[in-house]
Amino acid sequence: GQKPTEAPAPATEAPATEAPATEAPTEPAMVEKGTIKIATQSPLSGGQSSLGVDIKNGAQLALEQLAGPLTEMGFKVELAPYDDQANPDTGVANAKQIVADPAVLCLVGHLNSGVMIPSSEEYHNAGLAAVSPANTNPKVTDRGYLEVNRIVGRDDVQGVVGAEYANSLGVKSVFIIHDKTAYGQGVAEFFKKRAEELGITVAGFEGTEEKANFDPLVTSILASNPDMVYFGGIYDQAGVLFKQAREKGYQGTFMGPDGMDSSVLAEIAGEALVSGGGMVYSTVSGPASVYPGTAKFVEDFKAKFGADPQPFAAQAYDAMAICLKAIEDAAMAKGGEMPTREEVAKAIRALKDFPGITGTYTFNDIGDVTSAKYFVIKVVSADPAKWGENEVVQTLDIAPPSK
Amino acid sequence: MQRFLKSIQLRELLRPLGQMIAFSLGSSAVLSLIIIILALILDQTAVGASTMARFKVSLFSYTIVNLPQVLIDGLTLGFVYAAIALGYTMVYGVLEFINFAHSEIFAIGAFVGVEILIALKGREILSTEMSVGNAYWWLILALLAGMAAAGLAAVVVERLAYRPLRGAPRLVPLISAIGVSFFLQDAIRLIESITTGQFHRIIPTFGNFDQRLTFGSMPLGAGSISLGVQIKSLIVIIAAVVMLIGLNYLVNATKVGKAIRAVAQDRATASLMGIDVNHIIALTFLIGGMLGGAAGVLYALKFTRIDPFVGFFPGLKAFTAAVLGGIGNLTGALLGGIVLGLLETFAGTFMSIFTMGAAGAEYKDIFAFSILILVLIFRPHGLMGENVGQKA
Amino acid sequence: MALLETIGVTKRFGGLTAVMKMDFKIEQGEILSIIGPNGAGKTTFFNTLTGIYRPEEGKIIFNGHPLIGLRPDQIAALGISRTFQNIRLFGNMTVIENILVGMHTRLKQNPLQVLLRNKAFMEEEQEAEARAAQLMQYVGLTNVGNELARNLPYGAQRRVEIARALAANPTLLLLDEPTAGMNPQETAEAIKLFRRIRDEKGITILLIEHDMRVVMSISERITVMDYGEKIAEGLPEQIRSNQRVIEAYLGRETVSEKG
Amino acid sequence: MKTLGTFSQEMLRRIQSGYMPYLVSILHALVGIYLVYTSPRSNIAFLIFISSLLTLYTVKTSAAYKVTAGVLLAVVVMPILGVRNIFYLEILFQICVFAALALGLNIVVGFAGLLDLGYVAFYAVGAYLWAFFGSQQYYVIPYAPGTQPADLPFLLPGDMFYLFLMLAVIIAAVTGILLGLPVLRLRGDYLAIVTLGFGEVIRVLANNLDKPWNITNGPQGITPIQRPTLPPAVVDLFNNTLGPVIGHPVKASDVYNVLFYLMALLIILVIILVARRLDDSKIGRAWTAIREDETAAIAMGIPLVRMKLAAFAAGASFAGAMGVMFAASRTFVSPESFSFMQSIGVLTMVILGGIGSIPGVILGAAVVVLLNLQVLQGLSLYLSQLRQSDAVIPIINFAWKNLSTQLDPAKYQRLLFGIILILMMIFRPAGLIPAARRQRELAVEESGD
Amino acid sequence: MGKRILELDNVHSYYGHIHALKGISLYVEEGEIVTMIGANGAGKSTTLRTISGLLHPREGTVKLEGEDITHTDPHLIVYKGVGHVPEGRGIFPKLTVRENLEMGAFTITDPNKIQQRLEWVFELFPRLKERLDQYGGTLSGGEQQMLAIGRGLMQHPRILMLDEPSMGLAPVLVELIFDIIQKLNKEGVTILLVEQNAHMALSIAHRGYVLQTGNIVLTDSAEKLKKNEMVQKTYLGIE
Ligand SMILES: Nc1ncnc2c1ncn2[C@@H]1O[C@H](COP(=O)(O)OP(=O)(O)OP(=O)(O)O)[C@@H](O)[C@H]1O
Ligand SMILES: Nc1ncnc2c1ncn2[C@@H]1O[C@H](COP(=O)(O)OP(=O)(O)OP(=O)(O)O)[C@@H](O)[C@H]1O
Ligand SMILES: [Mg+2]
Ligand SMILES: [Mg+2]
Repeated sequence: GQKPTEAPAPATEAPATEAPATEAPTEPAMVEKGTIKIATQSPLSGGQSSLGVDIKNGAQLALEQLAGPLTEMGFKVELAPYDDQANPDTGVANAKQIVADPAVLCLVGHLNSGVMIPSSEEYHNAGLAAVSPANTNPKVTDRGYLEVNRIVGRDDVQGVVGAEYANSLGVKSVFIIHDKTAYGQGVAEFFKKRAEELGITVAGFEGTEEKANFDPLVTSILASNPDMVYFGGIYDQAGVLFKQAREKGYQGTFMGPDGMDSSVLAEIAGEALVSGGGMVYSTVSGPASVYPGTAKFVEDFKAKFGADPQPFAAQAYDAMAICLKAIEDAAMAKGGEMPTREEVAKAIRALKDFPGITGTYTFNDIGDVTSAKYFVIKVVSADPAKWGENEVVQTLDIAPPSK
Repeated sequence: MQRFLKSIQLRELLRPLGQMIAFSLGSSAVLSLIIIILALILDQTAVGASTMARFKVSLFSYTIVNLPQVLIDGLTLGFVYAAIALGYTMVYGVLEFINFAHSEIFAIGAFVGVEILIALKGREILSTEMSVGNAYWWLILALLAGMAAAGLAAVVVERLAYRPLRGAPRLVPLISAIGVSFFLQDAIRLIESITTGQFHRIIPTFGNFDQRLTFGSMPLGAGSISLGVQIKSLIVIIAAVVMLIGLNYLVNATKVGKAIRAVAQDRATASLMGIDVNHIIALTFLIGGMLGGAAGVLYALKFTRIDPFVGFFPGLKAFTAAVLGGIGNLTGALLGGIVLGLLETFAGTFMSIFTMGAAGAEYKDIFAFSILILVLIFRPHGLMGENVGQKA
Repeated sequence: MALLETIGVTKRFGGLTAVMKMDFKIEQGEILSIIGPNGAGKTTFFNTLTGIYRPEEGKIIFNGHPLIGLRPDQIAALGISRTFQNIRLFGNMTVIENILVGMHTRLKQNPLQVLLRNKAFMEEEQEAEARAAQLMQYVGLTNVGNELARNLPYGAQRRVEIARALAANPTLLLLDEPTAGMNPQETAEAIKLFRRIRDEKGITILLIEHDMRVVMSISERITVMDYGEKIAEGLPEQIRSNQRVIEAYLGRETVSEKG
Repeated sequence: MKTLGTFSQEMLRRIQSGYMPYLVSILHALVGIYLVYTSPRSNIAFLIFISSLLTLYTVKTSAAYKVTAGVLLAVVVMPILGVRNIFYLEILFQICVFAALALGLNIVVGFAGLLDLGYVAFYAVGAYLWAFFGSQQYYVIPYAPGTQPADLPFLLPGDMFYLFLMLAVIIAAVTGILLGLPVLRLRGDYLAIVTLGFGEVIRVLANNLDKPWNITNGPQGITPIQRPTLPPAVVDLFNNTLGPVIGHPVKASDVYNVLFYLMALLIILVIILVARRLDDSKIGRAWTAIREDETAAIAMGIPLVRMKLAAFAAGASFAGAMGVMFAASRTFVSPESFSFMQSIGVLTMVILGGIGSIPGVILGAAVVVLLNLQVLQGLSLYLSQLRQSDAVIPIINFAWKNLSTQLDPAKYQRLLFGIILILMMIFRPAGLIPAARRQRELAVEESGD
Repeated sequence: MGKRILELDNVHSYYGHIHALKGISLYVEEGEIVTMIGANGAGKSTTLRTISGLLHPREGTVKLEGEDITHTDPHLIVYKGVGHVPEGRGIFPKLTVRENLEMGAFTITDPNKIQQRLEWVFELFPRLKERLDQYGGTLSGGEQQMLAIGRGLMQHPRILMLDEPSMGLAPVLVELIFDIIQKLNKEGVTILLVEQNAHMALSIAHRGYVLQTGNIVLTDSAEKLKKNEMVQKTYLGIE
């Protein structure tokens, strides 16, 4: 249990080391104004924890690097990481615990839409702002809650981007596979819809929870021999599928959504990504060349956590950054006083062109990013170390579908 | 007399081999026949028409053309399941409880094998261009290391988590096994993340294991489909066969094997025969663990990527295979594995076509389970299991 | 009409014919023994009567009902109770509970009554418990009602098994070596008990035994089996002096000693 | 050592005699209430408070006192404390839900001895039943998941919830029977694997029945699902009467939480009643007999398949009812809630608490839920706070800050849980509160050496 | 006779809380046939289980040729030459008859010896030879008893402990069993015999012990026991 009445931190608390020591006009004003907590929720244990842990880590890094302005104002900023176990029951219980803690002013989270949707009901009830780094399911924002925001694209857009690009490549037929998760299937459905509208033949549409053995699917793919195989899902499954398909002689192009964006994909699939028609993916987070912050992020992340960030870690970094910025704005507006949750939630919506490391963010009235930038990126090398050199082949600015 | 004994033992070596061939051919033939007949029937219906529209061939020829590759893939998968199922069966046979932690023992084997190969690759001992012979030696080394580690882990688990529970009601060790399973998953994760910063591993590419031996192609519509098998699949099959024969020999033809079976049936009486029960149980776990470890490394070789949770689904499938074949029965485990592997592959490949896309590969597990239930209704003790209980 | 009649019952295990064309009859109120060498098929015959095995051939008629094809529980409900050669009590249930299980087919409570605990249910339960206590006394057990069955000594377990079988109010009671493992004194008591069961309750008893003192003193008729076949049938004296029975089963000394 | 033992025994004896039990239990409850009231977010306070129920259960007092005090705590005090901190209410609700599931499973596994590894399947049946009829899903059928237009109407009014609560009992029971009919002839672990398979089948169906007709909305799950209506007057009443005690205005959503908690409590009571009555009748005895020796049981005239079906159906029906509750309280269902791990979790509660023992099973559910949601999470949070502070580990003088993030305790909850399970099984194999029967069994088995 | 090969001193054994042996002291000399008789539940089987190590006493000692084996594991006791044909037969139900017999010879390594013994057992019990490849669990009760005894004979122990060997056997076979016991004894095997058929047991034994509720109440030479009034009444069925 926690100590209910924590003694105030020593007044001599040094400013965060990351913040350059060029401030200090009003040095003695460092009075403790209270603790601000920012919670994260993501699966920290269980099978999906590799993504979940890095969501927490990305957020943690942002908090350490960017909390400076708030600490200067005299707040103590803390991270409260929760493990939702990718389970709605746990997520909701945690959500209730989070909202019951008045010090929590913002939340970064959830990996799974299945957890996000019920948990965000609690955030909404309690007026706590949440910024999602990973939930692409349309339902997340379609409820129109003031508190619920996300900085990732929606499935319905990414799928469309993918299909448009496939069309521009001259793809005539495509075999669509998804991972039977809300995310993967969502993207795939929209890809399919758009592809059909564009006159591309959908040679197959299959879902699979399989992680290792794709032989039956590959047989079906080879039988219909499509120009493209689209996989709606995450890289760890995709890598194995692509590898097996190539090994059996498939020569077309692979494509997928931002779940593909990981060097591990190259580690798993290797040559399969560059042989034949190669591999492309759509994403909302551009490569280093577009967002210079990303490269530094990857470097810092590696230095701190000892490994490359997984997908959504950078988004989590930005989600945290948005939380911090919004709290700062709200506090400023109040003359340096502790803002309320409602003020923070409104401050998020009031942000204009917030410069994150994965994009520039402005939210619309339901919490989607207005005019998100979407990229289509081509893998250039089978070497995982060269993942950062992947080439942007198309950039699109697409606004979310208006409701 | 001497010759008599010898001939018995040769029989124990040949019998499983014969069974294996018979099972493989038999189940392949039966399933192929069913699918061909189905194809012939459905060809006349809307299903046939839609196939015609999509592939420009009749449903029947589509089936025939794909069938050989499906059989090859199904058998390979079947042998993977069989290899894992052997370890389960071994432990189940002796302690009569589902060792939920076997999946993690399997994962330990896989991780140790893969880590060794990664280390070797890091020292540039392994490469894609290396001589094929050397590649095999290193693979065998990794396999042995994985087996040793998994075997050891299994023995330790038995000593700490199961032995204190002997004689407790049946469900107690089951829960303990679930506890061990949770513990090991996170323990692997902990160790891996501390040492490497991440906890999934990918087996390095080396040697010619990924290469596919092709033997011909079948025309399909405008294009054609090549027919072949990967070297690594062959390795999996051969290893599984060796494991089965070895295990079968051990259990059925040696004194230790008989002691294992005796302990399984009645520990108190076994000890009255002069059998050290603890020793035999530990040995069983060692063997079961080693089989699991070997299966883990082979699995990594075949499917490339592993993480601490990698054992869960194959473990479930393997256990299903063991039940399908007749739990506690070694040849049953093999037969169950083959049948399950084939069923899954058949369902995964043809279901979508045969239902015009209404139900596809995602139903392959349901399909496999339904068959399991069907089999158990007619043969309540599995395909090979016998009903020998106490008499009334 | 005979209470139980079998015609040409045959039971095979693979190549082995354990029971071969058994023609057999027992009348209401009789005490009848089946004897025969080990492995003659006596227990198997019991198992076919109670539905645990389904015979390949033949007919079994009990009280006018054909039994073949019925499940063991249906046969039990018709009024055949049994004990087992290797005691099969519910070891982790108390003695009283064991006996109450034996009453299963006689209790009328339905799920609704169970859930509502109405008067009929409560009365029936109380009555059942009282009857179980009575039965315990009847077979000579005292003060062990709340013991776990498996903690009882062997002889007491045999009695519980008999009490459990009686609890179902059977018409026909099948006892498979009921006195095995009992010492002479206990055996003598058991013999008395069997007589009383027949005399007082009018229950027909069919019994398998190897103890000749029991068989000879209690049976009104004896059937002898060997290798699955009935080789002799008759009154105790006839069997005792039957040459074939002596050779196959009794052995010369036993006869001379006890005869 | 021995004197310490006798000393503590003596203490125990004293506590258990005269007025002491009343005093102890009241004191415990009051201290708990005080602590929770004064520090409404402290985990320890809550644990102290909730364990007062356990004290109440263990002390030797009159049954009337126990019932009165228990009802007072559960029906009056808990909701008030819970509305002050809805996290508590959520924990209580989850304890109730899982206790109900565990009690249902206990009928199957504990009473009848049938190892069911797919129990959540029935829970899923109930949940999806109401999810389908209590949402707009009926009108979504022609659309692929996620592509349906907004503003579809609801099929049924939310108050039909109560009807479906009953209906789910029947439908889940029928599902149980349908599954049971073919498989209940199987023994032991064969049954286990088949039920496991069935659990998976239901989950996979839920995940895949979005085509060709979209019945379950696949992995996206169904939302929103309706709740029974709550007249605004109830909320006002709540605020007017309890406002001062609670300290902040109560919203409708909080009152819903209370409502669901009380409903779950009620269902548990029903289950306990039913389970006890079944166990204490010819049905319960038949189950025990089957568990002990099937051949002997059938020879006693017990129809095996029918009795097993009864156990299956009884267990399933409760899970079905809880499923409806779950769907309505969450307003969202998706296949992720019905994974194999959930079944295992419920089984763990049963065995940890004491298989066959009703109070044990409830305690098992409480312990697992508390461990999972409160104790382990709380510990992790606390350690994570330490890491962000300047605290050092005393003796070895190691700054928490420098602790590798890979060792972040939040990530290793399962590891701890696993160890707890193993230790519990070794040291309390009959569970926390063993059933009387198992206690007797084990007493003898232990000596087997 | 010879030296004391087996000696129990004040042995107390428990099943959980059940105090089954309440201070048993007895000895067996080399080359003897000693029998234990007693009512049901007297503790005869428990005594044998305590000797063979299946159950470790809480108090008292068990000595084999002077060596303390009170807490030795059962399999080691077997290697020291103590054989135990347990109550309830303990057949391995899913091993064949042949394999069951071979298990009896687990401690023996010489295949020729095993073969010899096997043939000897078949000679004694031809029925077992007929059933060689049948599973032990499907044998009839009496056949199982033969198998259990046969398996004990395969062990060729120096001390053979038999727990109610005549149970469930046809009269002809009961005689055969007692013949075998005597023959074995003549070959130098020491016998500790538990029997309900006290009449026959006492007629072949040298000495006997009478047990009652966990205590030894009487011990004497077999002849004298046979004439003892209490023994006659309770265990010999002579009124
Ligand atoms: N399930 C089975 N499979 C094969 N053989 C069996 C089976 N059950 C019984 N037998 C054989 O059938 C024969 C008859 O067995 P049964 O148990 O009826 O004998 P029994 O007359 O009761 O003998 P005992 O007096 O020894 O109990 C035996 O030889 C036995 O080995
Ligand atoms: N496994 C057990 N668990 C509990 N109590 C037992 C167990 N085995 C025996 N007992 C008890 O120990 C006491 C001695 O039993 P034991 O089996 O040694 O008697 P016995 O003299 O061999 O009798 P019998 O003639 O019935 O074989 C009895 O009271 C019995 O109830
Ligand atoms: Mg018999
Ligand atoms: Mg005995």
